[in-house]
Amino acid sequence: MKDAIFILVAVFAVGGALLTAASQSIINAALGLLLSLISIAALYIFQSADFVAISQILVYVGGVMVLLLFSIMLSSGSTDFFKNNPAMKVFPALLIVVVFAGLAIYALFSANLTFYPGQYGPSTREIGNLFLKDYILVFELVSVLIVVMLVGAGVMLRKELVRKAVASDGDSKDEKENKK
Amino acid sequence: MTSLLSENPNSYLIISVLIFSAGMFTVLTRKNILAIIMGIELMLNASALNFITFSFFRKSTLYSGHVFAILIIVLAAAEAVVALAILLAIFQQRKSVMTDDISDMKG
Amino acid sequence: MINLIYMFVFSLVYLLLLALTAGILTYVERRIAGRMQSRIGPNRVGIQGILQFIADLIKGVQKEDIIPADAYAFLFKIAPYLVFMGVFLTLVPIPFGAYTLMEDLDVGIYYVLAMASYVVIGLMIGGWASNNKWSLLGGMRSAAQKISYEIPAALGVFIVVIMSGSMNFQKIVAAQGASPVDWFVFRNPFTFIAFNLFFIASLAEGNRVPFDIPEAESELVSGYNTEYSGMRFLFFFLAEWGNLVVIGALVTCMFFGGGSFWYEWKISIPAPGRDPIVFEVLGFLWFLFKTFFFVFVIIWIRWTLPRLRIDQLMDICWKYMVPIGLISSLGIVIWMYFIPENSTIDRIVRLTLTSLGAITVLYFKYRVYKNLKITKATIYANPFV
Amino acid sequence: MIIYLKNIWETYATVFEGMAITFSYLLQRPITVQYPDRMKESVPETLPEKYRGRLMVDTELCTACGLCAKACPIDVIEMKGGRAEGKKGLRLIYFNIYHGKCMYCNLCVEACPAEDGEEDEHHTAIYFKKNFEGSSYTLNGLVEQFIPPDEARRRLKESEEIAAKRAAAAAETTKNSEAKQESDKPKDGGDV
Repeated sequence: MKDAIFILVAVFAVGGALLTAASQSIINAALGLLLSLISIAALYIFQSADFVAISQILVYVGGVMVLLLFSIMLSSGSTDFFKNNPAMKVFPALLIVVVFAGLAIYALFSANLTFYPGQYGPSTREIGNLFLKDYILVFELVSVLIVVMLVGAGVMLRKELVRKAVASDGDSKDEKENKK
Repeated sequence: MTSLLSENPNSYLIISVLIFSAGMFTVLTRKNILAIIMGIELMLNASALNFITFSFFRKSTLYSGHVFAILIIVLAAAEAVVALAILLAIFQQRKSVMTDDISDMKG
Repeated sequence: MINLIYMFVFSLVYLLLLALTAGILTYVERRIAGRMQSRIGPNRVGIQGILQFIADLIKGVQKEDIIPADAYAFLFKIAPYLVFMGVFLTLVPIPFGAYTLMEDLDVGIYYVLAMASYVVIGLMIGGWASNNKWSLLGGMRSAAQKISYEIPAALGVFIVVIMSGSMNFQKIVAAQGASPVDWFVFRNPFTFIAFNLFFIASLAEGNRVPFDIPEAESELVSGYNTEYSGMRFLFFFLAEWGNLVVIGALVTCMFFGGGSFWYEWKISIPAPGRDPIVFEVLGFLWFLFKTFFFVFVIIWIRWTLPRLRIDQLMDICWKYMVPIGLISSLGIVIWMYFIPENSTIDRIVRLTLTSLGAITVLYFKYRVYKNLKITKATIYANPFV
Repeated sequence: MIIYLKNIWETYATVFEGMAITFSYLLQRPITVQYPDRMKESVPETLPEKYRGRLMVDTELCTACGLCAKACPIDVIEMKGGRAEGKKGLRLIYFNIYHGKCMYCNLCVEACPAEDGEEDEHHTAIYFKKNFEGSSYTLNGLVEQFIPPDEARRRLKESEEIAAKRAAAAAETTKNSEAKQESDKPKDGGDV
């Protein structure tokens, strides 16, 4: 039974990722990504990583996906359909990807790693302890990064700055269209 | 090692490889910035899944893998926010989110 | 396997109960709204109109399920279910009693926050897939509002988590006691601020007045659900009223002692020598009473306050609630470091805050009587006419 | 900073006030009534004395003088009077009121000369009833015919017959009078 659910979740995870890779419509790609992200959270729960799974849903589904959907909706005029990258056709890309995947799986089976059966249990307290003891520097750096990110994103989207950039940019497309 | 797929680390690692490959394919072939961001998210997720798997199956008392997975999630969120802010700023100026249309540096 | 079937049956019962409660709440809200506006409200179907929601349901099912010609049909179809699923999943870790809960998650509150943010996706997809300007605007506003107000809500939750030392709901309830002095609202000033932050942010996340900008009927033609009809429309509504129960239950758990029924009794540890079932039932009823009291307060606020403007909404969030939340989450740490639990100062503060709360209630009663005197109205407290 | 704290205080104080007001309304009896089937007394009884409801006519009292139709500024009343056998004066042939047009100005009632001498609800032939439930599913339903169409046709025929008879009689009398006049003419003609 557990395996049946696991296979279902795995199929959703990989299928969502493939939908993102292969879909011709951007909203379908976003949906595939959503499916994949939620399924990966379920995979975390299979490995007793409840805190990470919930973080995944909170940050990815509630944050990143909403931002992505926002951007898709705000810029939907020009991005209804995907266009392929002219520098990289589908076939070479596929070749690279298949070679990479083959190598990775070959490495996985030839590396002869020793695994132990996993133990289930709550993880939140241990994660908190690690963050405040071993990884305190990383924790602080990440918080600094988040502050920088917040300020940067805020500054970048301020209306006056954008307008100024448009005004100083003599032949930006906007003005070209206006002149026409 | 049990015979259950869900308790076999290799199944998680293979899923991770497949998701990473899909993300890589997306990044390589797409022209749309949004799609490239999606591909990057997929790749980051695959690596986070790897961290969790190794943390769970290598030594169950050590939770460093979880810490790194959380760091990846946080960094991915930060990256997505900045990338989408840049994207919207570009879109307001150029009315396009295709990489080819914004390859020129000025003008 | 048996476990799985048990889970399935249990969640089905939960689902039906949530749907039933949400349905009855639509009726209750309309009756309360009627009385607050000197009207009567629905009272024709069944005894005093109690079956009104079933009539509405039957009407909703009978209606044609219209999908607009230019809508993105697949997304349009699944969006209401996504929203309803998110609200329903929020109920999973909430303890209605010591044993009456679906799953005792170790990351309870965190999970609830995650599910609340997951609902946003459903609303946005619904608004976008309708291919209607108003729906899109409603969905966008809803997403912006929910994401903004998640921060104050998370700060409020943060303070509670620091106080109780766990994100598990059972442990949070056990960290409080049965009497008002032990509740987190009146524990110290910072938890009181946390209660305010969380309650207001929950109102905003539940799209309730005064934060109902996403579905402002007068500007957006009711926002993201404009194009929906029939059963799918009802699903949005079930989600909205189900959300009321969730908010009430969360506030009860986190700040008002949950189902702790009487003094020495803590919810996860039944006192020895007592019948656990009796106390389970009593605790469940006590929990429900508190929950529905908060549901009543939310309904009451809805019929009192006008809608905010969008800039006022964002001002409240970013200029008031977030700074206050940050300061108080710093303050609670300092407080807990310097003032240990059950020290003299702690007890004095608790008693003072509790009595301040009691004084507020009494003053409120006085104000109500004064208003009644001014209007020269006779008191008619019978809920039925 | 003071303004900041004052804003917070004012928010709570005003919300408190507002909630006190709405709660006091929750404790009052609703002022709406459950029209039409759950009323303690019937609605027309509660109406004021000079309430103008539906325009009615008492066909027995009416003298078919047509003053009301002339007084009406918007042609609500469409009526015709005619002679009848065994009755002095005019009798109604048809009397239609277009309720959809009526604006309840009372001019027709003021113009009506036919009174029954009693000081009750209707002491004139045309009067306003207190009944106000006049809705109808069709536009034609708003036209009330006080004389049924068959009866109106019969009366029209009768009045035409009488008119013809009288015309004949009148023609005879005029002939006679003309003859008389002719016979008188030579007498009086000279004076004219």
